[in-house]
Amino acid sequence: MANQICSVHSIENPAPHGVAFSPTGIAGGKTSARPYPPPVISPNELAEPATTPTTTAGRADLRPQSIRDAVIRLAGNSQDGIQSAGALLARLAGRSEQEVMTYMTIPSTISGGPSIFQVRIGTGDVLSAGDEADFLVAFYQHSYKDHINFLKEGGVLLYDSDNVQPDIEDKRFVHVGIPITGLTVEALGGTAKDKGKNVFILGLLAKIFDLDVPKLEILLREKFGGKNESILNTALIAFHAGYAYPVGNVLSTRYKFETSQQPAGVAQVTMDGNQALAYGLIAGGVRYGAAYPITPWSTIMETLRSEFPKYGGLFVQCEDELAAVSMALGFSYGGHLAVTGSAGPGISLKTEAIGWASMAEIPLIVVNVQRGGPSTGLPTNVEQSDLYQAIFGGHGDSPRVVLAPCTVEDCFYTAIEAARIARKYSTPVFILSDASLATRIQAFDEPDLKNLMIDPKLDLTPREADFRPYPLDGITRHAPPGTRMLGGKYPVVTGLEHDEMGHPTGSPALHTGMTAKRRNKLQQLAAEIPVPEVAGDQEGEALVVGWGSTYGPIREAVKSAHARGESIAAMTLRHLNPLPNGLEKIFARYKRIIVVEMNDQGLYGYGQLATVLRARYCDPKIRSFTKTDGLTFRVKEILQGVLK
Amino acid sequence: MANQICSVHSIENPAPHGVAFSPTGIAGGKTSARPYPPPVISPNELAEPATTPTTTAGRADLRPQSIRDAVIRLAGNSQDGIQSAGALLARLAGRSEQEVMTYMTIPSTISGGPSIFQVRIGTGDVLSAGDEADFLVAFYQHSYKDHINFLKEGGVLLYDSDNVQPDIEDKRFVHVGIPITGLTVEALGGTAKDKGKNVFILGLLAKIFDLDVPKLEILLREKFGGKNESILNTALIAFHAGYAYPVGNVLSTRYKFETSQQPAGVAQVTMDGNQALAYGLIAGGVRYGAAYPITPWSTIMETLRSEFPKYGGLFVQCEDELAAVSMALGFSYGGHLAVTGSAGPGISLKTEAIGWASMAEIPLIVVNVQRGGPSTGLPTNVEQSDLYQAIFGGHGDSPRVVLAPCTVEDCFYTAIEAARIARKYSTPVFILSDASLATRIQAFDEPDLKNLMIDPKLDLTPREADFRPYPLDGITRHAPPGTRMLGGKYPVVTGLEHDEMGHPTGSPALHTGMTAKRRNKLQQLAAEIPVPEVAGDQEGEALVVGWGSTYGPIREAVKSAHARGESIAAMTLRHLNPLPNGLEKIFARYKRIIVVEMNDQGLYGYGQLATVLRARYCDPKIRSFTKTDGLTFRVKEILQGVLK
Amino acid sequence: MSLAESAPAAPKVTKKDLTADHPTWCPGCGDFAVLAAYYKMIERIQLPHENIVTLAGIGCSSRFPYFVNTHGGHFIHGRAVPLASGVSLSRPDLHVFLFGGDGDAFSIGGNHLEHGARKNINLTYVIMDNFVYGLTKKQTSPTSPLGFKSKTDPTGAIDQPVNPVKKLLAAGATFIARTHSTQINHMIQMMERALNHNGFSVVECLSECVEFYPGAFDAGNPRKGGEFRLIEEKKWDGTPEDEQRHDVTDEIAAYKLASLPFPGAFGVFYESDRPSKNALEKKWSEASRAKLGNPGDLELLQSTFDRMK
Amino acid sequence: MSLAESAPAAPKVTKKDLTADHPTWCPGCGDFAVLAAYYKMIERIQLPHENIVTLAGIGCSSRFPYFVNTHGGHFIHGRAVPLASGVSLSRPDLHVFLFGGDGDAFSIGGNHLEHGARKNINLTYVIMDNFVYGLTKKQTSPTSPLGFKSKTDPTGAIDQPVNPVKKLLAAGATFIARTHSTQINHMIQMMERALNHNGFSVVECLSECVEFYPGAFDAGNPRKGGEFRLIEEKKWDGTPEDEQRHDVTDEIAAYKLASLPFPGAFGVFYESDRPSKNALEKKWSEASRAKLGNPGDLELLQSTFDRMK
Ligand SMILES: Cc1ncc(C[n+]2csc(CCOP(=O)(O)OP(=O)(O)O)c2C)c(N)n1
Ligand SMILES: Cc1ncc(C[n+]2csc(CCOP(=O)(O)OP(=O)(O)O)c2C)c(N)n1
Ligand code: SF4
Ligand code: SF4
Ligand SMILES: [Mg+2]
Ligand SMILES: [Mg+2]
Repeated sequence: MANQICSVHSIENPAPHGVAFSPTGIAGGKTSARPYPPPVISPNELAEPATTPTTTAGRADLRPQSIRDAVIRLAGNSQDGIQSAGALLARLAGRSEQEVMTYMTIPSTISGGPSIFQVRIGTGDVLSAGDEADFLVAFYQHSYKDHINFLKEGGVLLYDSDNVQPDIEDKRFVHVGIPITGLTVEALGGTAKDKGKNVFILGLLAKIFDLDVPKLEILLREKFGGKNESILNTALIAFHAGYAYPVGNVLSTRYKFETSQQPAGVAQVTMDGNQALAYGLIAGGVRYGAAYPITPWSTIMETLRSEFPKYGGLFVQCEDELAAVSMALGFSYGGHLAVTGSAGPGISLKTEAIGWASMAEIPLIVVNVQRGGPSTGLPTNVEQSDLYQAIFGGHGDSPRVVLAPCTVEDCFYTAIEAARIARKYSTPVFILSDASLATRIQAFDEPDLKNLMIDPKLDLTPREADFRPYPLDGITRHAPPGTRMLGGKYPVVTGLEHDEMGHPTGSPALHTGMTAKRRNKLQQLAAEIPVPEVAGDQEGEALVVGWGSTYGPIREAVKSAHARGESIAAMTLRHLNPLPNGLEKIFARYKRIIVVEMNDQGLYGYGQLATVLRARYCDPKIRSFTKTDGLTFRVKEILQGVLK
Repeated sequence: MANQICSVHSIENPAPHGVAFSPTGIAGGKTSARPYPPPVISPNELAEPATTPTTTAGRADLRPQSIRDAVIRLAGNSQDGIQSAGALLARLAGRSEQEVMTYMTIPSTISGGPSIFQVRIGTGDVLSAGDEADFLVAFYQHSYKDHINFLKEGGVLLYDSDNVQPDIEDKRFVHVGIPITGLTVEALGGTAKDKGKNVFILGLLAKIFDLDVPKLEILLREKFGGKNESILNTALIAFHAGYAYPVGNVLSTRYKFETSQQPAGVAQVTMDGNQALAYGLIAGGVRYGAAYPITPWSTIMETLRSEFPKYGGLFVQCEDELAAVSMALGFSYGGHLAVTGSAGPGISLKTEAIGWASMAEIPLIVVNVQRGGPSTGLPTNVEQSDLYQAIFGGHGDSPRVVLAPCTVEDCFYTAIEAARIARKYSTPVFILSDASLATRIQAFDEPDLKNLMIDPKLDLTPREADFRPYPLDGITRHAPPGTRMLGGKYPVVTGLEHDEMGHPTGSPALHTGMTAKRRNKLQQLAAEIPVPEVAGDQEGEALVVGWGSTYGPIREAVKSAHARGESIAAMTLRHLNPLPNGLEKIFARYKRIIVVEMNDQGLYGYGQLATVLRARYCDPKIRSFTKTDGLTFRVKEILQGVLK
Repeated sequence: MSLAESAPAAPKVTKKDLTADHPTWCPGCGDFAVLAAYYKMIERIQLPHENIVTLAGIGCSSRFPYFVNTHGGHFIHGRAVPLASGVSLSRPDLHVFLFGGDGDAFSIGGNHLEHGARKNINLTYVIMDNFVYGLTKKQTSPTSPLGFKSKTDPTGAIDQPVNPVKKLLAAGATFIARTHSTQINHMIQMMERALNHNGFSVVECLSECVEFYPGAFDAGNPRKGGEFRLIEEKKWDGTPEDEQRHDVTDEIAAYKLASLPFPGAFGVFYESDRPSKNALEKKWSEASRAKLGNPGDLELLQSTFDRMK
Repeated sequence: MSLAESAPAAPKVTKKDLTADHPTWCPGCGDFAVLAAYYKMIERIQLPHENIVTLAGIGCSSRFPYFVNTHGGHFIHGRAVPLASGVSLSRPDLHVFLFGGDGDAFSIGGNHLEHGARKNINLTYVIMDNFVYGLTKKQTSPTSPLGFKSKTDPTGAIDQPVNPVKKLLAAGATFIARTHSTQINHMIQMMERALNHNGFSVVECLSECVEFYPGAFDAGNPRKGGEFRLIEEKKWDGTPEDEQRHDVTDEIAAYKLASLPFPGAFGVFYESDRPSKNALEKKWSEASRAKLGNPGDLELLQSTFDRMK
């Protein structure tokens, strides 16, 4: 059961609320009463029984031991299918009502190459993919070399003894060598050669972690049971070969995850952030979209290209981003709220047309799955450096709504909220996701679709004679083509400054009035955004503020600091423009405000959100802790950065 | 003689320094010692002799009276050539070593329409085009209706009695009716019909203001003395008809401008801001460029398209702005620093490629002649709403240099400085001009070209074996193609994150290092930017901060407030990103900091520069006074806004 | 765009109903006639008033929507084709008309024009070609002839101009016609045939910019001593004359016709009935829904989530 | 691009000198052969090493510059033509080569390709066409054939693909050739002829994406049972056979050739000697300078300012 929501959702958006892990936390919805969970299992607890592997040699079976949390890193090449093996583990965890989070790296070279997939499975909250691995599975020598230092002391190194020679003198780790390649080839009769290694490993892990084999078999069927039966059989053979391997000869302990204390029943769904965002759009009633491929956005468009038609809609791959945003605006102008998306380079190209949406007041959802910048930058790394552009990127005074989901589950709910806001305020809405959310797999409570699902109806009800397309005294309600205008006057939407009827004007008073109108509606929105929940001490020394995918590591860091007696709290902002009102009251309760972001400290020493907060509140205690290494934050990095 | 520079220029940029009008002003260069000039002539002084026109009827000639300053507004249609008549007046003033500033409106409808041209000529500083007119020349009834309230009490209304029926009961003004249309047609024998009206008026004004007729004739020759002699003759006939008209019968006074106290000798050049910017680029050694037309940028590209080839360079009109910025980068990559430019919509399109320039560290000059936004907005109005985009518009951490000229003269020097910075720091540099600077005509001291002129040399000196295209420890020095690489390794410039040799990398350490490298060079630049001069009280109640074309009205407002005993000062920032260091010290000397801008107050009540300053200094006393009516600031608007 | 799609039985649409703001064009601008032809064409066809959409990019010609009392949009420069495509692909009940200039269509918008043609999106695009940038006051346009003196080519244009018909043929447009704004009836015919075509239909209309390129199209105007050379289309009547006539389905023949020197030929150069993207996407959507048994939205999403458990 | 322009007497350039980073392409990718052909061609021609510029947009193919030890640039997606044009127009001493994929050239870059061709800018563009988006892992590209199954067309592509040769012809490219990355010698020939052409020269090279579209071009590869159909060019020897041969200056004939079904013909489709923009702009610049008596920069600007007094 998951609680990956960073802050209370807007009242109109009935999502599960954030959990406050401190008793003093603001009641955060159905799960907020849950007691403060104990810290995760310590390295020693986990590894201790195995610290003297030699002595255990020859024993036939594994001594069971119960654990709450394990970080397993599979290190190989992108061709080895470790992603799918890891994904199956994650899904299994989801079905077992365990918390799970994954983390992967995509090789930036075209021809693939070294890559990892990390699964963290836990019975309590799993907020990050883990700073250190309890288990490292190394396929090759380079996997071993590059990742052994990520293995915690006392951790278990499971290596393919056909390809890896570890330094067995290194007594920090438990060395478990298995001729994985050989055994797989043997098991599969060489037919599929070493292609089954990933599934073999899966079997091995199933044994070691005492996983639910029937459930795993079902998952294997779902994954490989396509047209070609033989593929599934191969997979099952490899799996059982791995499961059957007498790992007890080299490893003494069998680890068994504690069964979760959650009231069972609430099923979990397991998916990555881009899937969650795509299905959130569907739940939010979005049926049309257009885009151009780019990493890490592409998988959203690929999902929608197949899904929208099933809902009677359409997603078009355009010739470029300029066409894509324009076509999306055509859909929206036509009365079907539409989505477009990209990563930095493509969003830059959409800038002009998004300005038109602000001016013509046509609703639009713009998804930016952030990656390392500037320019082509680091296409497969994570960064939060597009916030400035999202808020300030347009020419002229063109305020935009900017939202940022902070977990996989939140990607789903943020998409629904974005659609609601775009419709209500007839304006472009940005969703800032990032490369780590995009590919991270998490399990979360199955959403209550019955209550969430928006049915998008084309509103062609005739407009009365007094209809004004751009009322100065109200929010624009777009009248799509096909609408009969009872007054006989048909509206023209325009990117030129205009009067209330949409006629172009250079009138000083009207430009002042319309500029204010476009600004005021965002101020109205601000008034309806709930004040974000603060987790931890409700007043005290330090408040750690973040946005987006840093939610998990920040929460975990603050949690452990808190456990160590620090006076500290965490807050994640999901609404970045406009900001929720009342933050100044929260800031006032702490001595230090540290804004943690994955972007540069800039010319004057402040990250992008920090700069926005300082400009609004002029509160010098708002400081920055940022980094630009293209990697997600480790819990310990945050601890070092915020505790001084 | 002109002193239109807003603040001291960078030491390496030998431009005339700003004048401090208060004795305590920081020494601002050669003219700073000049005594505080007396306030401009008051309406009454000017008009008093004429307040009883009736009594003067029948008198043959005009009683001379000496004035220091006059605001003349010509109101007609864009077809009437009032622009050229006004421009001739401006040029004459320049040649007479008088200060001059013009202001015009361009009809936003295609087929022309009502338009004005306003000339302010003065013997002292002329900082703005004037809040009120001393003289209004009305061609049509609509001209009269729309502009009569702009005429100051006691001002002179000169109207074409063939087309205008003024309300002569209105005793606030001196009514001078002349059958301009009829007289012109008569004078030109109907041939050119009423086309000569503008020149007829010019003759009339020459008589009234006792202007230098021989000089005017030379100007007419320069303007109309083209292939077709008859055109010039027609012009001269119309001029003398106007000059010969017995205006004494209806107006009692002949106004004579005081001869300027300036040491004569320093010749003045008279041009508009776009011309000054274009020629500044040439002086700065820019020889290549590419762009796409858009108002109000187009005239710069039109000038450069004709001028660059004369200097052996080239300016290309491209198929769109994406191609334009890319071609300009091709020129720069080739070793010839290039310029591209546009207004808001086009700059938005250039965003992605400018990000490449930041990443690949290729120098580039990007000119944005701002107009009303967002989207197509108000193409012919003025606004300062593209500052956010200039500073924050790129995706990723892509710091850019942003400069803003504040007068016509400063357009010239800013262009030179932009070229210098782009070369020295191998980075894109924005020049933010605006629609009012673009079309405003001012006279200024002829620049010392001998010392200013940069000779752009293509640097193909062979690079040593240890050459690194992207040194972490130094500023990038681009090696253009054609350069022999003695080490045998030829460099590839790239928009991907890279190591020192330009190879793509995903290395966390290198991305951190290179991001810092790209930021640090702007911090280095900041260190060499002089602290802007403060005009007025060096400490006290209020500091009015501005940027760009608001310089003049702000100066004039602060000047008059100061004259009225207010404790006030003015500062204009020409370097907006990075900001000069040390501003906090200046701010500390005042109780209130009011940032005056032509843009919206935004979601939180602050204009764009104000927001940037608040974010950096977190000084709550930094406040905003903004407007979004698409018009230049009037002096009295500023006074109302800043004095409370 | 096919009439079949239009809903019947709306009140009669008259020129008066269609008239909106008074055009801001210069007196004598060729665009006035294009506007008049548009009114007349709609009056003839009697489209349901509320189902007409008039869209445009940016330019003098692109101010068109303000002068027509229908649902309309004045978009940004050069991107009107994808905007209109979005409307067309999502709203089969609408008649999507697009108006704009040569710069909008062939310069900044050139790529979208091409891909719209290739994908054969169902809409009608009238390109008001005046061989110059009007709104920005006389710069060289992609159709300005060699030697044309503009503010960006003071001594005459040196870049070979675009050949609109060739470009559209190569791109795959399924209806391509050419007309002249002084030939009102021909304009109406071409617009009507474009409207009746099911797919991406383009009419290049030479429309004089009296302000910045006066007389540009006199060579195509009999009243100015020019020749308005009409394309004679095959009647398929087996007569020998018919041999000489133009087969509008013959791409190569159309390409040859497009190679004629200025002012060239007028009429329909090419027409083909390749299925529109509108039809193909609809088919795909219906097929994928049928495969799933045409479920309701909730049911569908729920089943997807069930697979993710 | 004409050899005439190249400076003589540089040290001999060998493949070794030209080799840079090891290509990151997938083993077996067709692009390796294109790279090899480029090395060989330069070795044959012996261009001065420092005067070669290798530019590209974004894509697998566009990684090309990293693998070549010349001055180079890896630009943004789809804008490499204007970038290269800037280099070409300002640096007559350089040989400007451009490499990129079908998406880069025909999708996002389609408009620039067309205007570069129309303006006839002097450079050589090798389009490595694999009928798919490689770098982004298998989306439909503008050259993907109908029915091609990709991540964005899971049941098969429905948009009619671009015909590169037709597009380039209509746009006014002055050299258009087509080759196949399995035909190394033919590739070298085509690149060399493109290089020797003075103007905008394009070589479309079918280059297989073994990862996402294996076997795409077998039909053009004799070793895979396909036919590599060569265009026979007229020898103007008056022989009857010559009648049948292709006249590369005949635009209509080239357009017909381009209409052949896949895999179509290979070789030179079209070549014309229309003056390049480089030459025309140079002429204009020299004329305007001459008219002023070829003044020095300072003198020139001073005289301008004198007129503004
Ligand atoms: C992105 C962008 N670039 C440039 C402009 C300026 N602009 C407006 S219309 C136009 C071209 C007008 O020519 P054309 O499309 O032929 O239309 P016409 O005015 O001749 O009818 C240009 C360059 C703009 N509005 N937006
Ligand atoms: C503005 C922008 N949009 C999208 C992308 C993502 N992208 C990179 S390469 C590419 C297309 C690759 O296909 P192609 O040009 O055919 O080259 P190939 O990889 O097949 O050689 C795309 C869509 C990008 N880098 N920049
Ligand atoms: S400028 Fe030319 S195109 Fe524009 S309205 Fe006037 S005549 Fe027509
Ligand atoms: S993905 Fe395709 S195009 Fe890219 S390197 Fe691999 S084989 Fe070549
Ligand atoms: Mg035009
Ligand atoms: Mg490709």
